[in-house]
Amino acid sequence: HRKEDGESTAPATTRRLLWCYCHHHCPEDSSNNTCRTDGYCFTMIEEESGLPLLTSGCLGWEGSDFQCRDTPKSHRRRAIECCTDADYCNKDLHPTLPPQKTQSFFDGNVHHI
Amino acid sequence: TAISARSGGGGGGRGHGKRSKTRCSRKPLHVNFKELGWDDWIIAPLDYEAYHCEGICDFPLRSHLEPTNHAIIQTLMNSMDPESTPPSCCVPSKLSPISILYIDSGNNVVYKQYEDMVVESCGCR
Amino acid sequence: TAISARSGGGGGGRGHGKRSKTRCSRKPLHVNFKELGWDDWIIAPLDYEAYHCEGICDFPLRSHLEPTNHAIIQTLMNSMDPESTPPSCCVPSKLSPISILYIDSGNNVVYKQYEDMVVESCGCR
Repeated sequence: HRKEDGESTAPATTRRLLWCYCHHHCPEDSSNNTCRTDGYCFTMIEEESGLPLLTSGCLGWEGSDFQCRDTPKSHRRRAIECCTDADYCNKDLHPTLPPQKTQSFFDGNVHHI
Repeated sequence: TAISARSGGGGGGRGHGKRSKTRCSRKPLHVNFKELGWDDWIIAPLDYEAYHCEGICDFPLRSHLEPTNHAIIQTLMNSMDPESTPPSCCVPSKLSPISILYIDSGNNVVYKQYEDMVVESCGCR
Repeated sequence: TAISARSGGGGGGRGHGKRSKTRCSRKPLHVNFKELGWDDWIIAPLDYEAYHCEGICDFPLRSHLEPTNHAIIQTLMNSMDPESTPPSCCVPSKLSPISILYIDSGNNVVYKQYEDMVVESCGCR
């Protein structure tokens, strides 16, 4: 769960900027796979055409309550982890894909042989 | 502090096409006033680089796209059911002006600054 | 002062399909936090009407869509060559907040105003 040490009241101006490791869709002006944010670093693993795809980067403060929790009901298998305790903290995040949702075997009409 | 969330996959490996599309970013858009047929009233410049924003806005919306809370919620709703909710859209988040020298309807030569003519950055809204 | 402009049609009766699509406007988007799987941290409200913006942005961009100069230029470029320039996009132009009562990671009950959660009006950008 999220650690929110009073951050919900901290005015935007005092929030410290965090460096994050960035891979896949970094900002245009980013250099050597890094980005900077007033919010969280993240690492995400998602299934892309059957293969696991790892992406990482910066999430803004605004909306991190929602993005870092994600929704367990996404139609694509994915897992996201966010951190804010140290620069490049997302290098130590290793999310794993949730189990594949098995199709229910019984589709209502069970045939007894 | 680490926060984690996992999401089950409802369908097969969809979205291959999606990855081949680039993510929301600024792209060139060269505007030629002569081609627009405006060289009868615009003296200068006769062309300029306006850029435009194009690409997908998918989860998670990175900080440089400056998403609103609504864009984030809409993106999550789209993740749940792409058919019922469209994704958020890649649009200019910061624009800058240019000045144009032109002849007005009273045949006067005018030099005017037009706001919001050049895309500086794009975002998901 | 009357200003008039005429533009020759490059192709056949195109756009019939396009006309069947509605113009940029606000549409319903009911967000249910329980369906999103957030009833483990959100106490209230458990759902709200967020609305979303959808529809085409075509020429001329009406005043209530509050288009920027860039959106107008991009719309004209799209009219000239739809293949090379996408139309401007229908996105929220005015948003309002809602307040949410939730349990934070320190197990505290928090009542917080989240900005930009509800679409008040849409525009072409």
